[in-house]
Amino acid sequence: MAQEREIQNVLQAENLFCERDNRVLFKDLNFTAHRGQVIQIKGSNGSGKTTLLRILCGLNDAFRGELTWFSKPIQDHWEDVRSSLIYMGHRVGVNKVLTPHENLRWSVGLSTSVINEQIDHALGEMGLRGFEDSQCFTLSAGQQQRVSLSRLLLNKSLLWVLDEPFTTLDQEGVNLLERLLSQHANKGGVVFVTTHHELLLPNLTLLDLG
Amino acid sequence: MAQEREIQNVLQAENLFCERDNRVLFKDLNFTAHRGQVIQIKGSNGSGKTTLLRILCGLNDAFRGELTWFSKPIQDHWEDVRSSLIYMGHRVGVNKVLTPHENLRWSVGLSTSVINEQIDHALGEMGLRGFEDSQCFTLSAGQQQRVSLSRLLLNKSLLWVLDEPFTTLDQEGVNLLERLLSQHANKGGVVFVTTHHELLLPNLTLLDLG
Amino acid sequence: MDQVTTIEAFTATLKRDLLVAYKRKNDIFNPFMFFLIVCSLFPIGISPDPARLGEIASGVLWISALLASLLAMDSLYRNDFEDGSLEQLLLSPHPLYFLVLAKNMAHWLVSGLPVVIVSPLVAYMLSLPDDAYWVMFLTLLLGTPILSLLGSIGVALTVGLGSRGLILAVITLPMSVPVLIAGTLTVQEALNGASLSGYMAVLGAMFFGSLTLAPLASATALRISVT
Amino acid sequence: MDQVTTIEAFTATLKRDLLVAYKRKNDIFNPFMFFLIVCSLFPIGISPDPARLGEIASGVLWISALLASLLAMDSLYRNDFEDGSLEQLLLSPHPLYFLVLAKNMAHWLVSGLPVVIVSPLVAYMLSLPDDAYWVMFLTLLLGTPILSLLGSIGVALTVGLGSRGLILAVITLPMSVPVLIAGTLTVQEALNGASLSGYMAVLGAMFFGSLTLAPLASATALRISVT
Amino acid sequence: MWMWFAKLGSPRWFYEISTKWLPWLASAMCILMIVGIVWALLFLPPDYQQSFTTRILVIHVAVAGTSLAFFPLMAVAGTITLVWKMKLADMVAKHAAPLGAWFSFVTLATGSLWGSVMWGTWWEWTDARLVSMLFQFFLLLSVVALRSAIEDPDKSAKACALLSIVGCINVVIIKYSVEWWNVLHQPSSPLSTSNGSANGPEFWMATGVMILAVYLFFIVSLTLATRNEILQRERRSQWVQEIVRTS
Amino acid sequence: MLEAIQFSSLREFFEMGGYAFNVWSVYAIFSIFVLVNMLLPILRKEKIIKELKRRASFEKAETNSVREP
Ligand code: HEM
Ligand SMILES: Nc1ncnc2c1ncn2[C@@H]1O[C@H](COP(=O)(O)OP(=O)(O)OP(=O)(O)O)[C@@H](O)[C@H]1O
Ligand SMILES: Nc1ncnc2c1ncn2[C@@H]1O[C@H](COP(=O)(O)OP(=O)(O)OP(=O)(O)O)[C@@H](O)[C@H]1O
Ligand SMILES: [Mg+2]
Ligand SMILES: [Mg+2]
Repeated sequence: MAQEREIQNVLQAENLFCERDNRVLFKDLNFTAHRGQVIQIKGSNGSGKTTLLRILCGLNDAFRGELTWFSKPIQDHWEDVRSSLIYMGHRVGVNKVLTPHENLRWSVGLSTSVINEQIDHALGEMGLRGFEDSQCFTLSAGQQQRVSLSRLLLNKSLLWVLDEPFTTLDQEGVNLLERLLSQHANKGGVVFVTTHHELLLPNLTLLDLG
Repeated sequence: MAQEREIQNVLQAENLFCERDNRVLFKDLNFTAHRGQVIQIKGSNGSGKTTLLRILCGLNDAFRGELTWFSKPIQDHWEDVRSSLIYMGHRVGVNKVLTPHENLRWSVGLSTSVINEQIDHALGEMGLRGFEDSQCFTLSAGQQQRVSLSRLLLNKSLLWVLDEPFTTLDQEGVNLLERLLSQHANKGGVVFVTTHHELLLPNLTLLDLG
Repeated sequence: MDQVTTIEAFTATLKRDLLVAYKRKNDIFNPFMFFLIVCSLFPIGISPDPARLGEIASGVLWISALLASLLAMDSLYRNDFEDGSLEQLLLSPHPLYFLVLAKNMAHWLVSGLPVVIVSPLVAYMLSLPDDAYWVMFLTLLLGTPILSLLGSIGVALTVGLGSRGLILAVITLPMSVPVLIAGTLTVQEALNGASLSGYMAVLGAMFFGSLTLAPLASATALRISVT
Repeated sequence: MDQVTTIEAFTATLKRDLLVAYKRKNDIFNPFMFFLIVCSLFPIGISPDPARLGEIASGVLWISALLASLLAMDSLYRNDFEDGSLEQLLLSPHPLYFLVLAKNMAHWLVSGLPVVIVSPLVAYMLSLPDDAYWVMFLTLLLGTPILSLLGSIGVALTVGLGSRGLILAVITLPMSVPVLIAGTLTVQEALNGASLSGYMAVLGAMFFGSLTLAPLASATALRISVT
Repeated sequence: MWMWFAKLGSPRWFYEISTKWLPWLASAMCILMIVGIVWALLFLPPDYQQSFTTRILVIHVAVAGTSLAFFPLMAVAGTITLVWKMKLADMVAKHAAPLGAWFSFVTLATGSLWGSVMWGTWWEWTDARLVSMLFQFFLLLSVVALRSAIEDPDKSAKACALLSIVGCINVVIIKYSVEWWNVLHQPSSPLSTSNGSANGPEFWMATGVMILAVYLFFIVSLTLATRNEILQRERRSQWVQEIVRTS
Repeated sequence: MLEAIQFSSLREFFEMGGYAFNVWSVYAIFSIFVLVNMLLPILRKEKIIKELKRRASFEKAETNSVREP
C-alpha cells in the first residue's frame, strides 16, 4: 500500500443512481471511502446492497453517477482498481474438486505470488488445519466460506469488498473475521462489507440503503 | 396434526453415529423431539449440523443408530415422515425462471392443495408483496430465501427441518421467522433449526454438536 | 388445505415443467434447431448428391434425433438439482415413480415431439425416398420417448456431478443402440417394401418396456444421487 | 509477496485447469469415448457395408469430432461460473485475453487432443481409404483447436443461462461450418490425389485467425455474461 | 444359510479365506496356463485351411468366453449392494468393471488379429459378435467412467450398481438386436458361413485347458484387487492393522 | 512327445507358417494382459501396506507427543 497517498479519498461516489426493473434501488447516493475505514452497507432484503458492491468492482455497469478512484474517474482505472481489490460475492469462488490449498494457489496466484507455506499457514489461521488436502466438495458450507476468506490473509490488497461474508460462519469464525476487518482498516485498508448483524468495530461507517 | 397423539415423542434418536471421511462427526447422540419443541442444533463449522438434518429427512443414510417416528422405527415410515415434513436446505429450492407464485404453487402443491389467494397472501406476509410475478432470478438473495420460507405458512406440516434459514435475511425477516417458529411450536409442531445466531424463543432446546 | 392425491401431484409436476419450458422458450426451440443443424451438416460433410444422401438419410435422421434427444436430457434434472427443487421432489409423500414419469413426459413433449414433427421436412431435405416419410415419422414418434426414458436414467445417475456434459452421452448412447437398430431397420425394410407390423411391434414392445421399467430405475438413481 | 506478471498468471491458470481435469479424469476420457461411440453409431444406423462406409467416413469423422469438441465445451466456464471463480478471473488485474487463452489451451489439450490421436484407428474401422489417414489426422490436428476457440465464444455467451446444453450447440454449430467444409474438402481432395498445400493453408489461416481473434471475443462475451 | 450369507458379506472373512485359497488357485492357474500355451504353440497340428493361425483362436476363444461373465457378475453384485448393502459386493464390482474392459479389449484385439488373416480385414461391422462385443466394451467403460466421476464412494457404489444392472439387461438386448439386424442385412462377407469350420478335437482340448486357465486368472486377479480394496477400506479396523504390523 | 512338436526348426517355429505377426502379436497381447493384471494388484498391495505402515507410525508419534498438557 503506497505510503504517499496516505490521506486521500480512495473511492468516492457522487450521485449514484441505480434502478432495476423500474424499481429505483438508490439515488443521490454519496459517500467517500478513506483509508482506515470499514464501511458497512445496511439495508433490508432487496435494497440493492449486492448491486452496489458489484458496481464498485466493475461487475455491473447499469448505473448512473460518478465514481472516482483516488480522485480520478474510475472508468479509466479499472486495471488499478482490480490490482488492489479483493471481492467476495454470494458465490464463494471455490472449485469443488480442488483442495483448499490448490484453490488458493490459483485464486491468490492470479495477482500475488505466494509460496506453499504461506497458503498452509493462512488456511491454518482460518481454522482449516487438517483440511488442506480434502477436496472442497467434502467441506461444509462454512468451511468453504473459510477457504474463500483465507484470501484476505494472503493478498496485500487495499480494498476489500465483501458481500455477506459472515453467512454460515460460526461464532468463532465471526470473531475472527471481525478482527481481520479491523486489522485491515488499522493498516490503512478500506473495507466495504454487507451483513445483517451488528458489527462491533471502532472505525465503522454505516451506509444505509433503507 | 392429529390430536390423539398429543404427548408422544414425535422423533427420537438413540445412539446416532456418523462419520465422514474417517472423521467422526457425532456419536452416541440421543435426543427426543416432543410436540411444541424448537430444537436448535448448534456447533462450529463442519460439526455435522447439515448432515444430521439430512439424516432426519431421509436424505442421507450413511449413519448408524436408531431413529424412531412416533416410537416406530423410521425405516418403515418414511412415507409418513415425508407427508408431515417441510425441509429447507442450503439450497432454497426456488426455480429461477418461475415467479414466486408459480414456485409455491408447485412446491406446496406437491403435498397440500392450495388456492391462489392463499399463496399471494403468504407471499405478502413474507414481505414479497409486489414481487409475486417477477421471475425469481431478479430477486435478491434474501428475497429468494423468503420465497422458500413462504412454504411454512402454506403447509400444515408437523415437522419443520430448517438448515440455516436465517442467512441473508434482514433484521425484520429474522424477527418474522422467529415469530413463525414459536407459533408453530405453540400449535404443537416440532422444529429443528440450525443457525449461528442466538434464538430468543421460550420453548427452545439446544443440541450441541461441538 | 387437504393432502393431495398422487394424480394431482403428477399433474402439478407436469404443469410446472411445461411452464418452466414455456418460460425458457429455448428448451423447446433448441433441440429442434439442433436436430435441423446436425442434419444439415451431413450434406455438407458427406455429399450433397441427392442419390447418395437418400441412401443415408434414414440413418442420419435417426442418429441426429438420438443426439438431439440425448443432449436435451441434460436439462431434465440439472436445474432442479442446483436450486434444490429436486430435494423437494424426493421429499414429497408420493411415489417418486409417478413424479419422475411426469417430468419425463413434460420433457418429451417439449424436446422430443417438435423433433418428430419436423422430421418429414428434414427427410424431404435429405432426399429420403417418398414412401418412407410416414414410417420415419412413426418410428420417431415411438422411438424418441424410449430414448428420453433411457436418457433419464443416465441423467439421474449423473445429476450431482461437477463434470458433466459428456459422461451422460457415454452412459446413454450404448444403451440406445437397440432403439437405433429397430428404428433404422424399420425404415429400411419399408423402403424394401416389406410388411412392417413385426418391426413396429418390436418398437412398441421396447416402448412399453421402458415406460414401465425406466422410471423405476430413474427414481432409484435420483435417490442415490441426491443423498 | 509480489505482484505477478501476466505470464505467471497465464501459467497459473493453465496449470489449474489441467489439474482440475486431471482430478476429474472424465474430462479427458469422455470426449474421446463420445467420439468413438458416435462414430460407431453410423455403421449401425446407415450401413455396415465397407464400400459405402468408406465414402462417408471422412464426413462422419469430422462431424463426430465437431460434436465431441462442441459438447465438451460446456465444462469450459460453467463450473467456474457456478462456484464464483469466473468472477475472480474477471477481477484479476491481467488482460483477460491471456487468461481465456490459457483456459482454451488447457481445454483443448484435455478434450481435443485425445480425439485427434485416436482418429486414425476410427478411420480404419470406418474403412476410410488408406491414403487419407495422414490427411485426416493433420486436418483434425489443425481443425479441432479452431473448433475449441470458436466454441469458447459460444460458451462464454451462454454461461449464465439457466437452460443449457443445446443453446450452445445452436449458436456454435453454424459458426463451425466453414471449418467443417475446409476439413472435409481437404480430405476428399486428398482422396482424389490433388495437391494439399492450398487446402492446408486455408485451415492454417483459419487457425491463426481464430487464435488471435476468438479469445478477444470470448473475453468480451464473458464480461457481458457475468455483469 | 443366513449365517453363511452374512459371513460371505464380511470383508474380513473373505480376506482370510482367500489368503488360504489364493496360493492354490494361483499355482493351478500357472500350471494350466503354461500347459495350455505350450500345447497350443508347439503341439497343435496346423489346420488344413487355417494353418497355424488356430493358435490365435485358442487364446481368443478362452478370453472371449470369460469376458461374457462380467456383466452378469456385476449385476448380481450390484443387486446385493443395493438390496443388502453388502460392502464386499461393491468391492468386487468396483474392480470387475476395469478388468472386464481389459478382457473385452483383448477379445477385440485377438479377434481382429485373427480376422485380418481369415477375412483379410481387421474389422467388420457385419458380424454380430464383433459389434456386440464392441458395445459391451463401451458399456463397461461407461461403468468405469461413472465410478470415477462420482467422488463420494458410497454414492458411486450405488450408482454403479444400478448402472451395472441396467447395463446387463442392455448387453442382452444389444446382443439380440445386433444379431437380428445382421440377419436382416444378409451380410455378403464370408463370416456367417465360416462358423462350422472343422477344428479337430485336439484344438478343443487345448482350448479347454486355456479356458480353465483364463477363468482362474480372472478369479485370481479379481481376488487380488478386491483384497487391496478391503485393506484400504477397512484400514482402521483392528484386524487390518494387525496384518499391516505383521507384514 | 517330442515328435508331436509341429516344427522342425526354431526358425519355422518363429515363422508360424507365415502368420508370425498375427500369432505372436496375440501371444504378446495376452501375456501383457495377464502380467499387468497380476502385477498391478500385487504392486498396489505393497504400496498400500507401506502407506498404512507410514500412517500407523505417524499416528502413534502424534498420540505420544501431542498429549494434553
Ligand atoms: C462375444 C464375444 C466372442 C465370442 C464368444 C467369440 C467366440 C469365438 C469362438 C468360439 C470362435 C471359434 C469358432 C470356430 O472355430 O468355429 C471364434 C472365432 C472367431 N472370432 Fe470370435 N468371439 C467373440 C468375439 C469376437 C470378436 C470381437 C472378434 C473380432 C474383433 C472375433 C473374431 C473372430 C474370428 C475372426 C474368428 C474366426 C472365424 C471363424 O473361424 O469362423 N470374435 N470366436
Ligand atoms: N460429501 C461429503 N463427503 C465427505 N465428507 C463430507 C461430505 N459432506 C460433508 N462432509 C464432512 O462432514 C462434516 C460436516 O459437514 P456439515 O455440512 O454437516 O457441517 P455443518 O455442521 O452443516 O457446517 P456449516 O456450519 O459450515 O454448515 C464436514 O467436516 C465435512 O468435511
Ligand atoms: N438481474 C436482475 N434483474 C432485475 N432486477 C434485479 C436483478 N438482480 C437484482 N434485481 C433487483 O435488484 C434489487 C436489489 O438486489 P440486490 O441483490 O442488490 O439486493 P441486496 O440488498 O443484496 O439484498 P439481500 O440482502 O437479499 O442480498 C432487488 O429488489 C431485485 O429485485
Ligand atoms: Mg445481496
Ligand atoms: Mg451446514
